[in-house]
Amino acid sequence: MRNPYLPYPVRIESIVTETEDRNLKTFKFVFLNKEDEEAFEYIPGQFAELSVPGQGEIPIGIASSPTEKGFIKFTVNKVGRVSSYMHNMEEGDIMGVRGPMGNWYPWETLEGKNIVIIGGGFAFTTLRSSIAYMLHPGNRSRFGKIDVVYGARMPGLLLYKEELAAWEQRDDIGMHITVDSTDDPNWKYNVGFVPAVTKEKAPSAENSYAIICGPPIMIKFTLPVLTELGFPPERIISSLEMRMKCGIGICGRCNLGTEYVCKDGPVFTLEELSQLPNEY
Amino acid sequence: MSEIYISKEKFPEVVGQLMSHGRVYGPVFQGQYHEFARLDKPEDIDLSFQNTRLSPKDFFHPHSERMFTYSLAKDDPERCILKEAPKDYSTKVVLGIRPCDAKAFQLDDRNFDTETIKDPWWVQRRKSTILVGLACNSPCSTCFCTSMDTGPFDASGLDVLMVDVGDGYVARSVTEKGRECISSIKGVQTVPAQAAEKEGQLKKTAEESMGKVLDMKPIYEKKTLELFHDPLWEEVHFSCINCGTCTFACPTCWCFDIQDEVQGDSGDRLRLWDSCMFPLFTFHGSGHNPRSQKIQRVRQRFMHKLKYYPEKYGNGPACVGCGRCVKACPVNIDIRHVARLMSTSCSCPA
Amino acid sequence: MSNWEPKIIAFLCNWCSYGAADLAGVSRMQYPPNFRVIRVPCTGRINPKFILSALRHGADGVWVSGCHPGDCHYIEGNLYARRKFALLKNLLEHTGIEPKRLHFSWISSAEATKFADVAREVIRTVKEAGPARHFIKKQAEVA
Amino acid sequence: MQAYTERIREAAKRLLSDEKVDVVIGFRKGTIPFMNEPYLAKTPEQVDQLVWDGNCGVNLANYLPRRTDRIAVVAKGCDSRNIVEHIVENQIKREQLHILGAPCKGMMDKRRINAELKGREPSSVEETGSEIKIKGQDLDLTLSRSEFLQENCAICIHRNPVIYDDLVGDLVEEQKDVDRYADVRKVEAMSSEDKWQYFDDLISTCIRCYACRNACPACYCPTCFVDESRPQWVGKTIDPTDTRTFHFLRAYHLAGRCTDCGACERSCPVGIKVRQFTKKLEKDVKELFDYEAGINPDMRPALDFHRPDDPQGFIK
Repeated sequence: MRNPYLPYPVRIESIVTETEDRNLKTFKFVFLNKEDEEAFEYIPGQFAELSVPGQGEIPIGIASSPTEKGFIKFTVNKVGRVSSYMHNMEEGDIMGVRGPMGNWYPWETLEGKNIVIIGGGFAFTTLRSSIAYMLHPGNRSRFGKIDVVYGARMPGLLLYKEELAAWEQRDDIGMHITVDSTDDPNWKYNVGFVPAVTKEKAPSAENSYAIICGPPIMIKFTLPVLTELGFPPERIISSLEMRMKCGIGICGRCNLGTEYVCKDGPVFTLEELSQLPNEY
Repeated sequence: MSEIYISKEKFPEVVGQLMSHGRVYGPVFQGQYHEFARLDKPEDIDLSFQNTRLSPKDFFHPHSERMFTYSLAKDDPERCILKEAPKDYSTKVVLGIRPCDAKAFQLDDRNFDTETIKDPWWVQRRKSTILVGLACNSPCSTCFCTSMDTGPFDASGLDVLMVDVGDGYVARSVTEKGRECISSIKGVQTVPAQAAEKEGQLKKTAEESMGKVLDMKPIYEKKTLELFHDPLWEEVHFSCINCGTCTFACPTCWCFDIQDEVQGDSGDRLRLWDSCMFPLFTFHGSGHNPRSQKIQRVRQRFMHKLKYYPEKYGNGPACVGCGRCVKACPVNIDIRHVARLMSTSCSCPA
Repeated sequence: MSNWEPKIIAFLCNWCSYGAADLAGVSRMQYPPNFRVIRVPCTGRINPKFILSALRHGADGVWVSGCHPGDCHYIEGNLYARRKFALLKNLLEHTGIEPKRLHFSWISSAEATKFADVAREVIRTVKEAGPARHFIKKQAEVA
Repeated sequence: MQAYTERIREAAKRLLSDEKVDVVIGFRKGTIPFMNEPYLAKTPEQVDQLVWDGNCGVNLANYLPRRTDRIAVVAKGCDSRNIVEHIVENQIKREQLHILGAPCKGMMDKRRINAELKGREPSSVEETGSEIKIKGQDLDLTLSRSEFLQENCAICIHRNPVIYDDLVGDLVEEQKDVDRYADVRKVEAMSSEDKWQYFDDLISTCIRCYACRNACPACYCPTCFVDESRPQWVGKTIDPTDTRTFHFLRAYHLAGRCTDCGACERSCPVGIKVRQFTKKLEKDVKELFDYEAGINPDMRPALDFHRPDDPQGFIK
């Protein structure tokens, strides 16, 4: 059995600065060994440990979709030691990726359902993976209506702008992009907080599941809106963040009641979360 | 199963035989306390101990260990590629380990050695180690193993169980590994009838002297969130100073940290014991800390041991009643007291 | 060992000793190049962690130089530092670091000659102590 | 000792029922011999759990920083000095505190007593003025109290609280002619190499649990240097250099602040004599700057103060 702590070596293929404040960069990795790429079989909603020799490892949601072959993508916010170091790395540099880890959005359950995706700020990464996955020609017919509410504080802080624009043009996905505020006269999308926009667009709860990721304050105010729209807790899905080290349910730090967020999560329904201690 | 009798005169020679096959570890008296150490000569072992000051978990999960090494040299074609650090997995005999400590490893196996994920270092060390235990004829006043699904004569975590019957030891194999170990020993007797009888008496006396001081059943039966929100933690947490002593002394506490260290052009990835008592344990890069308060961390430790673990795995508490935390805690937080509060606490509405 | 040259970390105050080093250089005064200079805004800014860090990185000697008492750019930074270093030096020596490795001086920006003199003196004493043996962080000694 | 207990309870009850304070911090009887547990009493009923004896070695000043309520706290000489330190360092306000001064004749060293018991378990322990009577199965032992004091207590010269609102016992005579630094001088006389070896041996069993740091009332930094990651000053494994760095910097951080209360040594699970680091600093602070930590709330700490004539013989 392969040592689960040993990362697959990868090369940084490209680095894209996503936001105006330059705090978010998207790293595209290619595996040095072809067999590693095959072994790294993932499902949207999973994450991986990005491993920088000499600095450490950080758990980051996978932003690419398994339908996109030949590379994996991660969007990294500059906060601590490893992520700050990564922001100074260059294309061509070698580092490691360990994973995929954790569970995923319940795609089998979601089949045939309408999907409402609600995201805020930089928590949009695995949601991006999910959207790309669902929109793939081989998958689109498996799902009903898709609605996306995605908000950021201002236009410059939205991730994946080109893709957002492309999705806007499609008629098989309802995009509701919003910003908290803007002074850009050419801004053609919504202005307002995510909960308010969700309420306004009022996606139907019938035969629907909601996937919600974002800052705690956004989640706190959006949940009542979803409840009002008729989403029961078992059909509201979220993904938790925790400090992690091993990522494989051994080192103990992401323990939450009987669960390890890294192995049994990070994806939980609201119903499941209500049974767990609220230490997240 | 095989069994032998080793008289006390013969014992050093038997230790010598084991030493000639490989590494042998045992309790060694070090000034004021006993600690497990590699035996240089058979006489080093001192089985007249109650228990070692620190738990022997170091055998399988060392405080600090090198996981990988790597080069950061600019011109190294293998730059930034992690390599497994070499380890010595030759056979190791641990002589005189207490049943509770051996049981602790079994509990930790559920964490390190699962069907889907195996911790390579733990698994290989477990495989290459033979645990020859020594039953406790006179448990300490801080011991409460009988309340924690194990006992002073519990052989379940061992490969061989030895019992001191006065003028010698009765050794019985528990596993195939243990049977092989015993049968390799030369020039020993079969177990005399009176020794076997004595053994039974000793077991009875030891277990009876401890009684059952705790009832875990109410804790299992209570709802997790009910215990989590119980006001008892207010009382329990006050005196805690959030040092990691209890977790470091504990035979079942396995949590660890992973750190990178670089010297010049070469680096190590290391893992080391960590503790849920430290605020940094759960501190997010963003600055958010889900367990920023002392009360949350204290609750986490006890809940994990006595509620979350048994609920997750269904094989009893993640505590073997060795009493080390009771003895080592600088402020006298006593897990027996906490467990009692947990099992008797009222279920007042939050 | 004959061609061994000590590595010495010099923490120099920006307002005085650093200037003195500069002036000594401009004035073509000779002193051996064994120093790695770290410019600090004041000796009061030097956290003992910095000195430990120098030793951990294998420095054979550490030299801290700041303004004469009364001349501190920040009025009294060097006076706090004086107390701090008295205790630090004593504790380092008490725990086994040879006194010859730790040096402190007051050198104003005009005292280029003193700078060169003290520099030679520091090197000479650190040489006597020989290559650093303690506190050097190497690959972790672990399992 | 019983008299102390009664007076502590009486004062605590009075202060709580008169609503002079919100909580009382003291000790309750421990669950094992030679241990008591720090206890927070919030109601007059809880006060009956408070006790006092020779096992109250934990420094209660450790429980004060960041509290916002009004607190009555039982304070031995060392506790009171650390309270003064907290006041000087703005960790607690004097107005918040009602200090119940407990003149102290030294706390018992459970480690040495336990070693003396050689594995035998006491069923009862009785303290008289100068003796400790220990009884149990095949155990009937009388120890001289003064020989089994914590090492710092044996050389303590501030047994009486330096600051208090009430006393729970009569002031005791301070120890005179105590040689506080015999051990430090012994090390001072060694060669550098021997000194290095001495401290290497001293900390060789350290397991980096940080009990010494956390037990110390003066260690309250929100982020300890050990936990800093950018830069990371010290590795976290039990590598000897890293362990040494931790102990060195921990001690240095207490320069001019350590009251030699012994909390660090008392809490160490592997019995390291960590005071050997801090005592040198304490001795130097006294000799060089004529300062003793936690004696006078109106004096600035040694390293937050300077005099024109501070020693500078070591500076070129």
